[in-house]
Amino acid sequence: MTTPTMAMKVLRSPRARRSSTTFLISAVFLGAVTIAAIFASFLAPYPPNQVDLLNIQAGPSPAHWLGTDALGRDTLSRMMYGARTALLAPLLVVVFSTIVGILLGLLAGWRGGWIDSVLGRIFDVIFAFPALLLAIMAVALFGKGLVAPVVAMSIAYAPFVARLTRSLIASERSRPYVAAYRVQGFGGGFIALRRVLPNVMPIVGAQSTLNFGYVLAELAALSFLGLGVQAPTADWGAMVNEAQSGLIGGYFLPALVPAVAIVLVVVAVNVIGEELSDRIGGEIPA
Amino acid sequence: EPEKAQPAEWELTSTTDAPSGDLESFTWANYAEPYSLDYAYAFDYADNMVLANVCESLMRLNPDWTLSPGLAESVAHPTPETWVYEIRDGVTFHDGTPLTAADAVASMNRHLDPAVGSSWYSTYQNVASIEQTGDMQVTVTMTGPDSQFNLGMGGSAGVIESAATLADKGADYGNSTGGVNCTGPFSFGEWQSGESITLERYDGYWDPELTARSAEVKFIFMNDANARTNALKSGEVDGGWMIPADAVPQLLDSDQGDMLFGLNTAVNNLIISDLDGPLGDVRVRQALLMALDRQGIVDAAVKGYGTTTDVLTTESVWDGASDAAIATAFGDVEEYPYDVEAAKKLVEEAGATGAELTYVTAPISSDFNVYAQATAAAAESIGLTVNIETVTPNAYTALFSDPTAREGVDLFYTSWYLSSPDPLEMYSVLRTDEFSNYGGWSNPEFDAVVNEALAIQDPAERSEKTAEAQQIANEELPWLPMFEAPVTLFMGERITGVSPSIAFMYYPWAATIGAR
Amino acid sequence: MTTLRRVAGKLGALLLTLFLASLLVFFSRFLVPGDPVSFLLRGRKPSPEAVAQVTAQYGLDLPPWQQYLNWLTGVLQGDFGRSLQYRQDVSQVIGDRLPVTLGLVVMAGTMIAIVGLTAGIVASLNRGKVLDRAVLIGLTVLGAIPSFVGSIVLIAIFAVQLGWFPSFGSGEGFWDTIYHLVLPSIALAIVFVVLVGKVTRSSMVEQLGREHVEVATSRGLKRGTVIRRHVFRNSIGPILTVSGVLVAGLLVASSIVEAAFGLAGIGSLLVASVDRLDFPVVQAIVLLIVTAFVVVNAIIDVLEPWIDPRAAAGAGAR
Amino acid sequence: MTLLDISELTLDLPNGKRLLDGISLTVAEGETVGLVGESGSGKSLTARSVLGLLPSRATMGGSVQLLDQSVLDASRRQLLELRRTRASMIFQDPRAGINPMRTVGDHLTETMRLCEGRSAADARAVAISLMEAVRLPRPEEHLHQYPHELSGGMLQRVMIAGALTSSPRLLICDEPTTALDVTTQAEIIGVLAEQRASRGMGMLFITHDLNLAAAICDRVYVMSAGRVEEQGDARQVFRNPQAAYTKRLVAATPTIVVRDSSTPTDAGTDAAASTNPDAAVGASTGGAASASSTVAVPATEPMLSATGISKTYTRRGKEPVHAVIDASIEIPRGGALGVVGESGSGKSTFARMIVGLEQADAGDIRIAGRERTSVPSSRVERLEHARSVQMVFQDPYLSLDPRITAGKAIEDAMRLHRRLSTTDARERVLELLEQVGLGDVHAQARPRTLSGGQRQRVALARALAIEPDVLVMDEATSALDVSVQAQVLSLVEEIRRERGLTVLFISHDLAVVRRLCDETVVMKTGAIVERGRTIELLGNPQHPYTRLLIDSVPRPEWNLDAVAAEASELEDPVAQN
Ligand SMILES: Nc1ncnc2c1ncn2[C@@H]1O[C@H](COP(=O)(O)OP(=O)(O)OP(=O)(O)O)[C@@H](O)[C@H]1O
Ligand SMILES: Nc1ncnc2c1ncn2[C@@H]1O[C@H](COP(=O)(O)OP(=O)(O)OP(=O)(O)O)[C@@H](O)[C@H]1O
Ligand SMILES: [Mg+2]
Ligand SMILES: [Mg+2]
Repeated sequence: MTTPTMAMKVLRSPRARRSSTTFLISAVFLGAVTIAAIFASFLAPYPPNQVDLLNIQAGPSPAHWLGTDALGRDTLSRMMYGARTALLAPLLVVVFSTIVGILLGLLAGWRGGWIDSVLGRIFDVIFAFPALLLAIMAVALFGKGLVAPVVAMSIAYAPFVARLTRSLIASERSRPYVAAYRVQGFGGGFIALRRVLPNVMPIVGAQSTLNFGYVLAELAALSFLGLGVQAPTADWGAMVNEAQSGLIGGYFLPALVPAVAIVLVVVAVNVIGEELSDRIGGEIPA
Repeated sequence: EPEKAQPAEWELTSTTDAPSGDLESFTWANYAEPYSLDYAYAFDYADNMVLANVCESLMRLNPDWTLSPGLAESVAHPTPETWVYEIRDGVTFHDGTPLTAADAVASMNRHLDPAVGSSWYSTYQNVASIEQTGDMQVTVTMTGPDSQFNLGMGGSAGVIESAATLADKGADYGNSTGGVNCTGPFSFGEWQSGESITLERYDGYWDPELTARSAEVKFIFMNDANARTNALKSGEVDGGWMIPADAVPQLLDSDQGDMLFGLNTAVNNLIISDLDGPLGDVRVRQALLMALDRQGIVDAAVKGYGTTTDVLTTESVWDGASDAAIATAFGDVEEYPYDVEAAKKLVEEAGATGAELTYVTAPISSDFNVYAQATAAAAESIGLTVNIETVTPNAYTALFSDPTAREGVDLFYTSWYLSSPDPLEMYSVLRTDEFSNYGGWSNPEFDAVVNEALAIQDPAERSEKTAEAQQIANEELPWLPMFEAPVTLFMGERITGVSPSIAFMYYPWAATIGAR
Repeated sequence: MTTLRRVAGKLGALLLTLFLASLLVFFSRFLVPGDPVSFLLRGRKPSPEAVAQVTAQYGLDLPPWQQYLNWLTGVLQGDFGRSLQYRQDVSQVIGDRLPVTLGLVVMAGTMIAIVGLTAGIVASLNRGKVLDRAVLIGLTVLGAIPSFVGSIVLIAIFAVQLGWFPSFGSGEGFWDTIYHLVLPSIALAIVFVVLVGKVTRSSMVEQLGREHVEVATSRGLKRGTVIRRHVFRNSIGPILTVSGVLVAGLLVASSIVEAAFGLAGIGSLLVASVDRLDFPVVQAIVLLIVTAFVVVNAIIDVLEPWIDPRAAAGAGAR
Repeated sequence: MTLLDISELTLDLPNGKRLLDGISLTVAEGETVGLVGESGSGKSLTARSVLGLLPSRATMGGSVQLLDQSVLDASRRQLLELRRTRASMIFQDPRAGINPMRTVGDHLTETMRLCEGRSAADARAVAISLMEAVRLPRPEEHLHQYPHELSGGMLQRVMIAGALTSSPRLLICDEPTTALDVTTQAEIIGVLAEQRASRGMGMLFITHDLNLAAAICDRVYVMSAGRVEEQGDARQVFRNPQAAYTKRLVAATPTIVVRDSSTPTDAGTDAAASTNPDAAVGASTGGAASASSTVAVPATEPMLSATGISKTYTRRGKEPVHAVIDASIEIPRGGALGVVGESGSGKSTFARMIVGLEQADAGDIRIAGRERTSVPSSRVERLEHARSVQMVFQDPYLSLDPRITAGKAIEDAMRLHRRLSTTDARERVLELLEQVGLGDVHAQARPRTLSGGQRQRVALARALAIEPDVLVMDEATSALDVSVQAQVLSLVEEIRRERGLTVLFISHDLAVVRRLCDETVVMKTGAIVERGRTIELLGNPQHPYTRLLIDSVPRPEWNLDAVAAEASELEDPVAQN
């Protein structure tokens, strides 16, 4: 059965190299967001949930650079705190799915045979559940919040990584250099883990970087639907959701700021992910 | 950028111009799709807004919140334990079959049937039996004296449905395929799931006063506040109740129709659900109320279209009350002005400084945030700490029905509306061990006053007792009253005739709407 | 291998996947600790009657496998149980809302196809030039706009500010429905355009570099003919594969768009049902989307030999 | 009459790189002109420029005149016209050159229908007649087949037929046989020659195989690094190369010693007979002969013996493949055995079983007296097996781990088998690298930065680091240019001489085997059909298949008809597979 991995693989296909300035800008931007998230408690001008009912839906001012929301909370401060869930949750998903995916992919790709078939069948089934759907189902089962969706997304994305790893490992395994290692007397475990795996890691890493962007957007969507991060916790998706009703009154800023932030972070992550995969694309054809 | 909110200016409208003629059809925005049109489950604005036009009750609750005969031509109260209803003759259901006492008995008995699980059981909690005592007569026997039962017959609890239809539809009764078969000015037309419900004028309607002016009314479900506002602003729909607060200023400016404010019976309160905790001390409750910037809350939550209050009822429900009673109930009560310093002192006196409170909220609408955050801010300003716990809307609903859900919870918000024209409905709830006395507040004096009032059949006389109860509640603050806000209505430029009032829940208001 | 055997094989794989997916959908409920009755009645007043009713309706007193068999038998006959919220058959509740979602998905799919293919083809034919880069940057940015962001921006601009399009509802009649679905389907299409665009581009670029294309050119075929007959025709495989993935993605993402635009489709129903703990409806919609995904992909798989004759022989594609 | 006149053609890339540097070349009607040179010398670029197929942003200089049309400044329409009527091109790899998703019939009739506007039936008739002309067995049936259903040789015939649909005046062939087996090559060349003669076309024939050019061309141009180094009468250029480059190239080109119906010749004679046109190309093979005479140490137990080896691959839903059938070989200590045979004859499978990558179904393999039949499982077995036999693989681009530097690769292999301190190991690595003609700098290099020849040297050093008893080389030089191949081959010879290494040398190229191996076995469809001393085998082949193989090798006096006759004779008796 065809799978989303194939789609992802095609997306990765090498292309004319982008000028590194976009890459640099993206990296700097992501770095800044990360720092803002980590040091939010020092950098943010206000506590994220500090209500100021006398100063609601205010425009940008020296006191509130990005204005305030319907409760008079400082949008900038909430953005900084919101960056925590925005970055941390996808990070957890990506780390978990990458580790599990690589282990399973290695197992399937290297051992082949029935293990490969069984795992492949399991992946097919999980693939049939789009990540967001699995996350929504997890919420239906275990209640709202981020825990269930993060676990569900990790499960949903693991097969992506696993299938990519599997196909990379399987194609590496048939290469003469692997046969050469065998002929030299190296053991299968050593070849698989110490030689072949490092060769496919960059591509898997680039794919995981791209996954980070997708997961971020999907988790934000979940919060937007009111199924993810719950009020009053600052979260970008939830902020868009909360500020939505202000749109009719012409208060665009509280909704627009987190929306734009999501778009920018995803663009930055994609730029970095694609450039990474471009850089290595030439060396190890997938 | 919109400038800083000025103190909002608004006045209540009780009626709008009479229609100049009939209409083919008009559309109405409903903020949600009813889950069911089964009157036994019609417990929410969305359901009742539609149902009120299709199904009628024994009594009729008018826009001015008075009660008049409905499907019962008359009601007698021969003994304190019995209510006798004479069913109106010549009324037919939408399928053409005549209304009989048997239909009334069948409809009312459903509320007592555990298998149905009626949302209106509480109205019937003291009912011993409902029997047909004549061709067109139904007698309800209570387990004890009860002045309130009949007041509930103006709402969904008093709806009469064809007994044959109930038996025929079974489990599908009231859902989008089953529909309903009642006696109202409109009959159930089409229910497009998720989209709309269309009602059609019932030509055999019995009451010439309320014969529908429009051949058709279409309720369109629009969950999204933005969508609703836009649709109203652009004239895509002709009107809607309960306008999102954010949109009120804009719709006031709109030339597509009129933004109107009407009678309401709801007061927005903070329920104290744990009187064994720090809030068990009345001084702490008073302090918290004084520390709440209630005007600020009004501004943020309803954009200023509301007034702060110190009591748990609105004047609108004091139908039939004596002037003296109203003066006592609203004039002679404690005021709790915004005064952080005084409040702080009270807390210190009570030795509660540093105490922690748990406030439960849910992402139901944007104003919920305001109450939560404002309460937290108020508590902090007087040396208390409030932990806000956010739960799902369903878990939040459980707070109102499940005592275990309230464990460890000190405060939660409610907009408590009265569905009968008597403030006693509110205060009977606060008696010791009442189901909805969520904090377990107990005051023997209060209980005695309320019980006394319940037994008084004359409304004016009763109201003076009720006023006493209101005074006690005002001093003791079992719940913290915050503000009352009018019902909001937008009426597009094509239509007119409706009376803005919370009675849209029970009164066939859509029948009054015709061409402007 | 005969076509019939291939199709039979695919059908077997499809049924197996669906079977496993149904297990997952059904038994997921058992992952939640505690009493299944209280799970289904979560947040509702658990009156003994309601407990009894739900127990009887779902056969919760039976052993799990028996429950599963009963459920599956029902599902195979189109009976997904009863909605706890709507007091109606789930199949009815879903059936009423399916047309909107399908309309939305079809319209979005059409837009994606038109815009994605055009962008991909234009970029590939101008590979490395300014136009190519512009298209790529445009696609990357579009691909980073989640449906909900797209929705609110489109509403803010085209419905609120300009008033060109309605901001809610699905309209009546064919043209009105299309008119109502324009903004939602754009919001839905935005993120996915990048997928088709980039796949088309890379697939075309790959084919453009193929020797058979040069052979065709050397034989004096017009460039247009070469692109059409040899480049595009050969690029369809990966594009179709991605389209298969798209179907499920669109169905799921429609929940966001439908919620934002107030459309009564199965997506918004899914979210509402999660919100209101109407698990039977959630179960049914999940199963529906999964089935759609699996079936569409199986169809694409079966079609593959027509697109790439080598697939029939089991040789590596492309 | 001159069909094609290229003069002072230059081609520059935007980055300033000059790919073609003043090429001048003519082809007359009825003439076959060869264009030879090593990989990357610009042969294909030159040929493509004739049809206006140029890298997109290249700047051109000089002129290309095809009949009365100047190509470089032709309009779009003129270019189409020119491609449709004047010249056609045949590409190297028929599998890549025919759209795999369309039928053969579509490929053949496409231009007739779309460019000439002929009716489908008409085009079909022409296609069938052309397929008959290129001797495709079942034209009607082939029309509806897809490329993957045809063999490489058949596909190349389709490609030729396709090129002939437009009745071109000039046929450009860009290495049309490089992807094919020798026997198939001979057949294809036969078809090409026949068509060229019957249609009176001019032909520009590109190849890197000097022998092939000498066999079929009237005149040749020798290219190197974008320039024409030498041109002239084909035979003359090879017999008596003038330019230094051509001399080196000729010297590096191995050949089989073929004297029709003559007795086996001593290698020494060959070396001396460098003026003899027939033997000229064997000039540099002297070393091999001396090697073969120094090492043979019979009597003792053979270093490698494999008896009755068989291997069958079973795949689901397909016929089982009998890759190797009851094959036996023996190599004495220090000996070199060549295995030749066409693609798919089972050579690699055989080698993989010997090095323990594949389990033989039946048979017995012994190396230095030890049982080495089964695939080693335990660590001890693995190491022992590795010390007894090592292998150098065919593709130098894929047989090195892309992430590991050359030095590290060798060091790893060495330290797996022996305890060595880091410094000792480094020293040994350098020694080994020097031995294979590489140095310090190469130790730090990753494979990506090394050339094909350098990579193969690293692979060789890596195998030698383990100091095995036997070295298996599977087509170890077939991916390399002739000059690089010559260098690697002499390196192997040298090492054999120094270390007394036993070598199993697998190749499809008889000339290479002839140069390196004392003895040779010939494999066909999994079975060994003939064995013997290399020189005897080449000079006096017994099995018809061996004879066909030998006769298919191009050489100046090449009797293509004889090859065809032999091929058809072989078809019948051995067609059982
Ligand atoms: N489109 C192109 N763009 C840039 N460089 C090119 C292009 N085509 C060929 N080259 C370069 O031009 C040089 C000559 O290439 P060409 O293909 O003509 O060599 P060749 O003699 O045919 O080699 P081979 O025997 O390997 O086919 C090579 O270095 C190659 O990398
Ligand atoms: N792993 C395998 N599974 C199935 N068949 C195989 C496998 N490996 C090789 N074969 C088949 O076995 C036969 C012999 O293959 P082998 O690679 O040994 O040939 P070869 O003589 O080395 O050919 P070449 O000159 O092309 O390298 C071929 O028909 C091939 O298709
Ligand atoms: Mg070439
Ligand atoms: Mg081989």
